[in-house]
Parts: sequence; C-alpha cells; structure tokens
Amino acid sequence: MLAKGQPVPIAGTDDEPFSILADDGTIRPGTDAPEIPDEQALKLYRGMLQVRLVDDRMMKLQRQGRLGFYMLSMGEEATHFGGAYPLRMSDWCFPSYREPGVFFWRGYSIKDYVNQLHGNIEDPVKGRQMPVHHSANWLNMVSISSPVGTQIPQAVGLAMGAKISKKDDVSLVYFGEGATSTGQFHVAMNFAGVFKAPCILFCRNNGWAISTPGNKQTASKSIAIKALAYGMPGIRVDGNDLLAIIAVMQDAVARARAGEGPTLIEAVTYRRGGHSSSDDPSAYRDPSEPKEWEAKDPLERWRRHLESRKLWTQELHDKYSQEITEELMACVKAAGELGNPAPETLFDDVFAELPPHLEEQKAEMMSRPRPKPAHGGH
Amino acid sequence: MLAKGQPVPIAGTDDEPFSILADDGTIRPGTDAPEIPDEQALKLYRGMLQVRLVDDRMMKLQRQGRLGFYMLSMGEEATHFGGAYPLRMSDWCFPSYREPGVFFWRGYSIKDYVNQLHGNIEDPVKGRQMPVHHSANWLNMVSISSPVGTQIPQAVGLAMGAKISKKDDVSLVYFGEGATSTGQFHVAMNFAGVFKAPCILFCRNNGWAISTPGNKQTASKSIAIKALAYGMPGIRVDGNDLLAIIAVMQDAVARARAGEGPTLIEAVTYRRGGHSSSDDPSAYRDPSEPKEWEAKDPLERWRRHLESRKLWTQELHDKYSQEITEELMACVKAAGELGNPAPETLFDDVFAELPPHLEEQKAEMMSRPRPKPAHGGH
Amino acid sequence: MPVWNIIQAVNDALRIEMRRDPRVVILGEDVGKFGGVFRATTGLFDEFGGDRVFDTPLAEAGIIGSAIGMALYGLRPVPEIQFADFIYPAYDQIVNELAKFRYRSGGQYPVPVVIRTPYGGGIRGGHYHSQSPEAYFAHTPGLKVVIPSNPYDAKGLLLSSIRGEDPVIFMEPKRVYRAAKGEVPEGDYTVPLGKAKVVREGSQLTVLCYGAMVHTCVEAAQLAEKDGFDPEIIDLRTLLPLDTETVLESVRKTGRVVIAHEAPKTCGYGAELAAMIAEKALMSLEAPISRVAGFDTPFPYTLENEYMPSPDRVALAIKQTAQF
Amino acid sequence: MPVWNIIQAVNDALRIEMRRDPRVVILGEDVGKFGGVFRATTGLFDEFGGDRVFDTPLAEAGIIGSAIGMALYGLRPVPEIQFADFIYPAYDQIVNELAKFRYRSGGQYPVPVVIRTPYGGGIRGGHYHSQSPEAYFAHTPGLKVVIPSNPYDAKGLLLSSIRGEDPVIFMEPKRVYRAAKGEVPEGDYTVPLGKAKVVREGSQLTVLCYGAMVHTCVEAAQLAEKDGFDPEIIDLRTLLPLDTETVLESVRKTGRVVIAHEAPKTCGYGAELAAMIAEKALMSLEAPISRVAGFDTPFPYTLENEYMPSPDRVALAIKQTAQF
Ligand SMILES: Cc1ncc(C[n+]2csc(CCOP(=O)(O)OP(=O)(O)O)c2C)c(N)n1
Ligand SMILES: Cc1ncc(C[n+]2csc(CCOP(=O)(O)OP(=O)(O)O)c2C)c(N)n1
Ligand SMILES: [Mg+2]
Ligand SMILES: [Mg+2]
Repeated sequence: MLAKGQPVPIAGTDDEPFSILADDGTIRPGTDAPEIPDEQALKLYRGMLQVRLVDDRMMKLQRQGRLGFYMLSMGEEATHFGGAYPLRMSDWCFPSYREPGVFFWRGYSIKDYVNQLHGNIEDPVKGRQMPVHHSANWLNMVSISSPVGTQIPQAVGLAMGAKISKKDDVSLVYFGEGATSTGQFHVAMNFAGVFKAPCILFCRNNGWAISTPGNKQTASKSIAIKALAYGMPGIRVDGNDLLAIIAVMQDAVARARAGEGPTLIEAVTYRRGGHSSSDDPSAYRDPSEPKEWEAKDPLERWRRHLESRKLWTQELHDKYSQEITEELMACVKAAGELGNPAPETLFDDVFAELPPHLEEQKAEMMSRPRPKPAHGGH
Repeated sequence: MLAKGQPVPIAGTDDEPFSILADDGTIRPGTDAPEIPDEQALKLYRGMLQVRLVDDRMMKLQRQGRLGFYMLSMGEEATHFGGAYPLRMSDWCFPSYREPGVFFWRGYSIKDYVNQLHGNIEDPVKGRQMPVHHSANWLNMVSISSPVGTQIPQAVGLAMGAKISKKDDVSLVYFGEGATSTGQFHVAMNFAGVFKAPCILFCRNNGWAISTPGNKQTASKSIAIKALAYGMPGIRVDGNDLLAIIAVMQDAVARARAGEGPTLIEAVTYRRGGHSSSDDPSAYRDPSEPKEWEAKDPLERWRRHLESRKLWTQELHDKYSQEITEELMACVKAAGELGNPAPETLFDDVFAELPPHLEEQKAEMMSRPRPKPAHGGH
Repeated sequence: MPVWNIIQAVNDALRIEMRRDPRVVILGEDVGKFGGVFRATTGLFDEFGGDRVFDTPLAEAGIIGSAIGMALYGLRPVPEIQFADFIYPAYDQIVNELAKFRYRSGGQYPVPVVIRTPYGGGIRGGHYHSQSPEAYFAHTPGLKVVIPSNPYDAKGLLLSSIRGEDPVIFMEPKRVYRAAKGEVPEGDYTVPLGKAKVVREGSQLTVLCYGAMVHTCVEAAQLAEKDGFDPEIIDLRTLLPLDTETVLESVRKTGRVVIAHEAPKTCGYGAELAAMIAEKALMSLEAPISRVAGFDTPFPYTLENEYMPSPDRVALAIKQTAQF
Repeated sequence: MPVWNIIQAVNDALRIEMRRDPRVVILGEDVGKFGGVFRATTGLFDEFGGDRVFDTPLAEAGIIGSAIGMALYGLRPVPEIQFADFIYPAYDQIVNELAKFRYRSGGQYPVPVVIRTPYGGGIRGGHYHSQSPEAYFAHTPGLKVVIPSNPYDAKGLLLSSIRGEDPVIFMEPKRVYRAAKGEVPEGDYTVPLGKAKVVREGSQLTVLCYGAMVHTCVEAAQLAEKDGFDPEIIDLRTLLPLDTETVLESVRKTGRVVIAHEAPKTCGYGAELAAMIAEKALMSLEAPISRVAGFDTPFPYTLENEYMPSPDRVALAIKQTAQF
C-alpha cells in the first residue's frame, strides 16, 4: 500500500489497485489517508451528487428528444473530483468527454453546462460543438475534442511550456483505457518522460471502449505498467475510491511541481451506462457486469465515509439534492428558451480576423432567403 | 544468461544485453550457443563481409557523385544476419533502410542491389525510389519506405494474416531506436500483443537517430522493457554478437510459429558512420564514440569465432573479398552503363490499370518535345 | 426485389463477398459482435467468426497499417473507420503507404485494401462526426475514391471495389444511411468504378454531385422545376477515377454547371471539377461555374443546417446559373 | 544589404523574433545543437539555449501536439517538420486540432503555432522527400498556408506568421533553399500575409505560381519572351488566404491563365485557382485555363525531371494558351 508523501512506486505487474477507503467508508488500517477538511469533504460529496443528478436529468432530456446527444459518467465520478481536488486554479486540465465533475469543481456553472448541451446562444462555445464538448478558458479547462487521445500530447506540451516558462504549474490530462491504444498516448507519454514534463496522465480505466472490453484493447497486465516504457512512475488506484485518488494525485502533483516529472495514474473503475446516448450496451455485454459494479459505487462509498466522520445526514443530502435540482431545472428551462447563435456567427473564430473569402461567403449566406430554422437551441 | 530453447525472459530494467560470443570470439562459459554448421558459419561471414565491402564501395561512388544518396550499416551487420538466419523463405521480412544483409542472405543479388541504387532500367523497383529503398517480392522482402516506423504495423498485420490463414509463417520487422518514438511502433506493438501475432519486432538500437542520441529519444531504461507495456516478452541482446542474436531470434521464431505470439528484440549496437551520405556526424557527436565501438566490431568478432573454430584463414578471407569485389565492380560498371527507365513508365503501377486521366497525362507528356535527359541511371 | 437502405446493402455486399472469397476479412473498432456503430457489419461475426470479422484496439493507424500487411500476405481486408473524421491518425498509412505501395515497389506489391468509412453531415454530429474529407484522398495518387448515393450503387460499387486490385476509399453517406431506400437485387452484381450516372436528364444546366448531396440536388431540381427550370443531375459515384466523359458530354450540351458538395469549398472536389471543365470545355460555357459547398469553416453543431448546402441553396444556384 | 539565401533568411527571421519575443520556442527533430538537417536553425541553440530550441523524439504527432499545448500556455512555438513528406503522422493534430481549436472553443483558445517545413522536389529525393502537400492544408479551414519563393519574402512572411494569431503552415521550397539568393534587409520587417506579388508584368496571359515554381515560371517566361510572348507572373506567396484581387485583376487584363505547381494535378491548389477564376472571371477568359502540374502519380526518383513542371513545359503552356 502507498503511504502518502512517499515516492510513488512503479506499479508491478499484478498490483491490486491502491485503495484507502474500505467498502464501508472507513479508512483501511495502515494507509496514510490525506486529510480532507470537513467543509471540503462535504463539497466533494455535493459535487459528485451534482454530477449524478445532472447526468440523470440530461439523459432524460436526451430520451425526450430535447438534447441531441449525451454521455454519462455514472460510477466514475470519483475520478473527476479526485483528479480536480489536488490542483490549483493556475494548473490546467485537459478533460476527455467523461469528466464533467472537473469542470464543476473548478467553478463551471450548471447554467454553462446546460447551455453548452443545448448549443444555444449562451453556450460558452457558441454552439460549435456537440453536447459534452465543453471549454472554459477562465478555469484553465481546455476545449474537449471528440477524437480520442489527441488531448494527451497537448497536455504534455502545456506542461513543457510551464517548465520552459519557469512556472510550477502542472497539467492534468484525462483519457479512457481505449485511448491508451492510440499513437497519441504513446508519443505523449514518451515526450513527458524525455522532457520530465510536469504532467499527470490520468487514465480512467472503465473497462469498455464502446463495445470493446479492456482485454481486447491491450495485452499488458495493467495500464499502469505501461509507465515503465517511458521511464516514469505508474500507479494503479481504485477509481471508485475518492480518497485514494486524491492521495496518488497529491503525490503526483507534488512531484510534478518539484520538477520530478510526470506520473501515469490508472484509476480502475467501470462504465456503468452505455458509451453514450446513442449506444445500447445490452448488444455486447452481460447486464450482470454493471450490476456488480453498482455495489462499488463511489458516491455511496464517500457517503459512508462522511457518515463514519459524522458529517453526512439524510437532511443534508436532501438539501443538496434539492438545491441542485432546483438550479438544474431552472437552467434547463432557461436553456430551452434561448435561441440559437445567429447564423452569421458561423464565420467567427475561424481566424483571428475574417479573411476576404469568408467575408464573401458570409455575405452570400446573409443575402439568401433564410433557410428553415435549424435544430438545437430549443 | 539465456539458454537456447528456454522461454525468453522479459528484460529487466538494468539488464546487460544478452551475449554469447566473448570479445575474443569464444563462447562465454555457461551459455548454450546455437549450433551453426561450418558451411553456414562461413556463409554468414561472407555475407557480413559483403555488406562491408559493398557499403564501402557505394559510399565512394556517392562521394564521386555517381550515386545520389547512400546509407551505411557499418558495425550493424550482425543484426542483419542474426535476424535473417533463423527464418524460412516463406517467412517475411519488413526491413528499414539499414539492413541490406537481410536481402543478401535471402538471395538478393549484388546486381539488383546496385541497379536499385542507380535507379536504372534494371532496378527491381523501376527507378521509383531513392537509393537503399529495395523491394524483392520473390524473397518476401517488403518494399522499404522512408517514413520511419510505418512498416511496423504492416509487419504485425502480415503476421495476423498468416495466423488468420492458418499458416505458420512469421514476420520479422526491423526499425531503429528512433522509430520506437513513433505512434506506429506503439500501435503495432499493441496489435501484436492483443492478436498474439507471430511477429518479431527487431529494434536495432544503434544509439543515434540522425543527430539525436538515444537518451533524448526515450526515458525508459531500455527499449526491451517497453515490451511490458504490451504483454509480450522483450529481450536485450548484444547487437554485435551474431551468435547471441541468432539465439534470441531462434527462440522468438519458434514461439511465434508455435502460436505463442510476438517478441520485441532490442539489439544494442552502434551507428559508426553518419546517418546517411548527406550527414556529417562531427557536427553533433564526439568522434571518440565511434572509435570505441570499432573495438566491438561484429565482423571481427565473428572472424575470431571462426578462427576459434579453425574455419577462418586469411586465404579464405582474401578469396571472398576478391570474389565479392569482382562481382561488385562488374555490377557497378554494368549499372552505370544502363539507361533510365523510359519516361512513359512514370505512369505504370499507380493502379492495376491505367485510368483515363493518367492515359491523358501520359499522352500529353509523350507528345511534348523531350526534356533534357534526366539524372540517375548514369 | 427487396427494398433496402444503404446499411443493408453494404451489409449484403460484405456477406456476399465473404461467402465467395475466403480472403476477405473485416476489421475495425466495434465491427465484431456489436456489428459496428452504424450496424453495417451486423451478423457477419456470427456467420464468419472472429478470425474474419474482428474488433481492433482503438488505433486507426493500426487498423490500416495491419490491413496493408494482411493484403501483402494475400488477404482482402475491408477495414472500417468508424467515422471519416477519425481517419487522420491513419493518414500517413493511407497516403504514404497504401497509396504508394504498388508504385514504389515497381509493381511488386499491390495492396488491395478497401477502407469503408461513413462521412458527411446532417446527423447533428458537430465537426468531429460530420466531415467530408474526399478531396484529401482524391488528391493522393494511388487511391480510388468511391461514394455511393443509394443502396443499389452501394452494393454494386462495394463489390467492385473489393474485387478490384487497387486501394479504395469507400465513403458512405451516413445522413442517408437509412433514409435512402431502394430496390436492391439479391445476389451478386457489380456497378463498375469510374462510371457516373445521369440521375435526371435535363437540357438547361448540369448539376454535379455525389453521396448524400445527390438527394439534396434532386430535391433542388424539383424546386427549380416548379419555376420552369430543367437541370440535368449527374451522380459521379466514383471521384477517382472520374468519369470525365459523362461530365463533359453533359456540360457541352447544357453549357452551364452547378457543383454541390458538403466539404469546404476551397480546394474541395468541386474545385477539381470546375478546373477540369475550365480546361476541357471552356468554350462551351455560357455562365460562370457555380460551386455550392460547405463554407470554409469547421463544421458547426447548432448551425449545421445553415452550413450544409440545402435544396434551397442548390435551387438558387441552379436558377442563377440558368439565368446568367 | 546582405545577399542571402532562403536558409539564411529563415534563420535570421527566427533569430530576430526569438530576441524580440521570449515566448518564441523552436522544436523538432535535430533542430537543436545540429541546427536542423537543412541547417535552418543553426546557431539558435547556442544563442537561446536548450529551453527554447530543442530536439524532440522522433514523433511528428508529438511535435505538433506538444506545440499546441505550449501555445495554449502562451508560448509561440515554431515547430519544424523535417520534410513535408513526414507531416502526416501529425495530420490529425493539424487538421482536427490545431485548425479547429479557436473555432471549437468559441474563440476561447487561439493556438498560434507556425509549422515550418521544407517541401517540393528537385533534390533527387524520391517520393518521400519531394512532396508538395499544400492543397491538403488549404482545404482545411482554420489554417493559413504560406509559401515564399525568395529570401526577402521568406524572412518577411515568417515574421508575419509568427506575429500573427493564427496557425500557419509555412512551407519552404527546399529545391531553391540555397539557390534562390537575394538582398535581404537586416533587422526587422514584415511581408503581409494574403498579398500576392506580380513578379513580371505582362499583357498577354497570367501565370499563377508559388514557391520554387516561381523560378521555373520566370525561366519559362524568358523562353516564351524569346518567341515574342509577354506573360505576367504572379507569385501568390500566401495560398490561404488567397489574394483573389491581385489574381483577378491580372486575369481580367490578360484573359488567359496558366497555373503551375509541383503537386499532383488532380485536386491540387491549381484546381482551386482555376475554379475561382471560372466562378468570378469566366467572362474575361479567352482561352481554357491551363494547369501545368505534377502528374497524378507518386513522385518518382529517376524520372523526377520528367515529373516536375520544367521551364520548357510551362513555356509550352504559355505559348499554347496565348495562341489559343
Ligand atoms: C480517433 C478516434 N477513433 C474513434 C473514435 C470513436 N470513439 C469515440 S469514444 C470511443 C471509445 C473510447 O473509449 P475509452 O478511451 O476507453 O473512453 P471511455 O469512453 O470508456 O471513457 C471510440 C472508439 C474517436 N472518437 N476517435
Ligand atoms: C516519420 C519520419 N520522420 C522523420 C524522418 C527523417 N528521418 C529519417 S531517418 C531518421 C532517424 C531514424 O533513426 P532510427 O530509427 O534510430 O534509425 P537509424 O537511422 O539509427 O537506423 C529521421 C528522423 C523520417 N524518415 N520519417
Ligand atoms: Mg473506457
Ligand atoms: Mg538509431
């Protein structure tokens, strides 16, 4: 087991994931758990709950045809907050599409979130991307892109940039285990190792990449062991154990900030829902599998932990739920009433300034009779 | 140390490369050396000598302006023959640009070799590629391409193809340590691991990628250790020790043929010359480095071994040299006298059949007054 | 004859060819048991087994690189790239390797790999599930580029592609995957590559299009017709090699040209069509060549209907060009 | 004023900008101590140190991917891709990421990365050291594409590119890296992007070209001149955004157009030029638009002189077009 503050070991071949919280929410004997102040501990709970409630509502909206697309992170919420908690605001995060909690933790509002999903006129990315492709430069949250793995070398480059600039900012990049098969993962890991980039490479190993199970993704004994190929520490952590993730992240961040280079973290968790709202997992996996993982739910485990610390009460939970739900419903209502970005905004932001050929295309578009109203927005 | 026939161990982090031949050419005590019949042992010697003599002559031709470009493999010849020797003719090889010995071992003639370098009318690839980009489908030697690393997933795919076809052919793919940084290496290794492809991934770690030394290429402790990231065996071998390479190759081939999957071999050697005839290594590396490696010359070590087996004599060496040189000089002379491929052959082999637009472009070209004679050929 | 959609037609072509030719194998992300995210390979895993229909790790370079290797060994791989937008990690393997293998080896090593990939907008997919990268491939010597617009052609062109000796980029118009229905003969037949098809005869002007845009152009023609216009519509079917003859014959007849595609206008395939016409039939032209294309912006999300050439927009171009 | 070649001019631009702006960093294969295989970064490692000029592992996707990250942090990376032929492993990072970052983030994240890369044939490099992939990038919304033909422009355009706020593909004509010499002012000056240059005034016909082809076209004009022809030659300098005005003005004056580039003809940049002219100036045209381009084959080795547009070939096109 890993003691906090000690150097992170290179994951061995058959390591059980590092864990601090037992199933009942108590701290496993012999582990040196990070201290989370009460207020923060509750904030983390509220955050995970918010992701759960938001996800739930958004999937409903999607099923009702009011959203074009959605992606759940049910069961993986601890990876969001465990990753986000140890960072400073001047650190950077390169999310994949399944870590809304990182946005929320750093201050992204439900309003922004819902507006992005609607691609409406108040969407922070101006309706330019599919739902769940957020971006928040005021939070150092980098724009999400769909192609799997592309963010990894970028995150390493940003960390190299911080180092070149003699700043001690670090970057955190998320990706799934499927992404470890891409060339992008490899070149990023290799650059990180060679340049000792202050970067934390965080793999949410949730067992599935759409219909492809982990054992068809790689023959290596774990994801963490891949760190050896790049001369950096790799660590397997229980991805449903918020405290364990915080512990390994704190270590990794401290070493990165101290100039000791990158860390690969493999958080072992499970994708309980479908890949996305377009997916039907019953076509390829045994429904007993997600059921089993329900028992390891990270939110419930954290709840038990708070209970063991006498922080959790049903009333508090209900209060949180109600607050979140109210905010959420208000945002959904508002988002649905907002219109679409104006057609002419199509041409903004391709370049810093509108070049003549786009000027012309814009003029041409605006001179035409308006086409039927587009989808999205409402 | 590795005993032949036993399973190849996964390379540890600090492994000394596996070696059988001591510097004096004798077999290190305790190693189980593959048995190489006398005749084959001499043939291997002659082969390495041929590469050395051919390289030497071709560099001279290049310096004289009679060849556009050349790439030496001085000091790395054992990797060619150690890789080639354990293969059957129905096996396949995907060379990079620095393994002419594999071609020769499998039956590629000096004539073909020299004609390819000249890009003349008898060039097996019809003057389509730069010098050193050979291809010989009658030998299952796949066409060399310049982009680094692209051949690796192809070789894995071929091995997958053999397996799908229920044949026990294997494929051998060569690449430099620089190539291990490419995304191609990673995706290939990963596919090989997942599909248990009968493929041997052979890294000539010669210390340099143009001006970039190995320690700027990766932070991993070795190349062999990267095998762990893909769940396959990795082995470091002395790349100047022909016998040791044959030993690890025989193991790897046997396991591949038996359906036990791929192996990564790291042959530790050294690029004694410049990267290519266009390169000037004095601009970036200490000339004492290649000097040191001269002492570990693979040809000389094999010579000592043959001497210890009472196979080598100066007369035999001279005879080989003379035979090779005579053949070579004749081929050089002939190659220089041959003309270029006819201009209209430009349009062949783009597709199986000439489509109309190429028909038209060809006609247009042929209808024009002939331009000044092109370079190449002579 | 059954009435099928494009997915069914593609699926049928793959099944027919896999039955006929044991060398055909299918690989890609989620193409096995699951049958592909668009379900084009449904049932093939069950019929042909995991040796011939298999999921790969998430790496397009690996999919195409390994397919090349299989083709070198004598197989006939038909890899699927889940969305054309995700083909770029394999770009090096496609443009530097697949396209050049036969040529660079002096004809020694043909690599008949047929890459199937859904392309195009109109499914609310934003700029990573909507791209139309055909011009990149048409500009790459050594590749054939085939884009069917309907089930009949999809099946026949796919069978021709797999039976051919050259690498093919086979792009499937995902917007009309299910919407484009039509009669498809059961059993074996082929539609030759390199032959365009006049889908509507007309006297006044030539509309050149392919893929999903054919449906847009047919709708546009119906709109224009109401106002008394009479466009000829040509479905190119194969972009490379292009059926120059059919195109020029029509242009010489009509003297006016509208080109429609979803991809960005600048350096899109329409540029080649216009340039070819300006080279070979300039003197027949009575009006400027009009290109109706995606704008030179990344593909948007909310405003995709503004971005994509609509029937209205094509109809307007038809009228303006006809009246020039 | 010193007389420099293109390598020296590029080197000087990099040095000037690195002195002026501490955010500028250079990365790539062999660009550090060695100064790059074409020596364009010679001396910069010594002057600015390994933090600002550094070698990377052999991975173009890593070079561009990490450069994007550095730009997000506020640096101004100027990565080098050793040969344009090797840019494809980074293609996904370039076309899906670099080009779209600003747009997809609603303007939140500009990524001003300037990718320098030598391109083109004529150095006996065969098809992996000779390609001209400019059309791929010109077809990708979000990228600027700049190709200088001479030292003066190389320096001025590179300085403009690095100081701009957009990603730029800066392609350097390696055939004339050393052969194209000219006076280059010392110190700071810029040449604006998006402005073409008339390098030879003429009345009879317009020759459009860029990069190394400008020299070929100038030679061709000299040949044609002897036979009494009077072509105007325009060096485009920036392919995207294109200086449509200068091009059209010339075409309207001459009514005849020859376009020359090394890249394969089909869907090459010349297609866009021809299409644009056929759209906007058709009625000024008195002859078919002629494209002199690389053939639609991979770039060959021995026959490269037959492949590449030669002065003779361009001169022939000039004469035929003028006499049409
Ligand atoms: C380059 C690329 N190829 C394919 C896809 C299609 N795709 C989207 S998500 C996904 C699976 C990703 O799995 P993983 O990395 O494990 O992340 P998870 O969805 O499990 O969080 C695939 C194949 C893509 N987006 N990008
Ligand atoms: C994709 C790609 N990038 C860059 C190059 C230029 N290049 C040619 S060889 C080489 C170094 C290769 O080093 P290594 O793999 O160690 O092989 P070695 O030359 O040492 O045998 C480089 C950078 C290339 N050919 N392909
Ligand atoms: Mg996953
Ligand atoms: Mg090397």
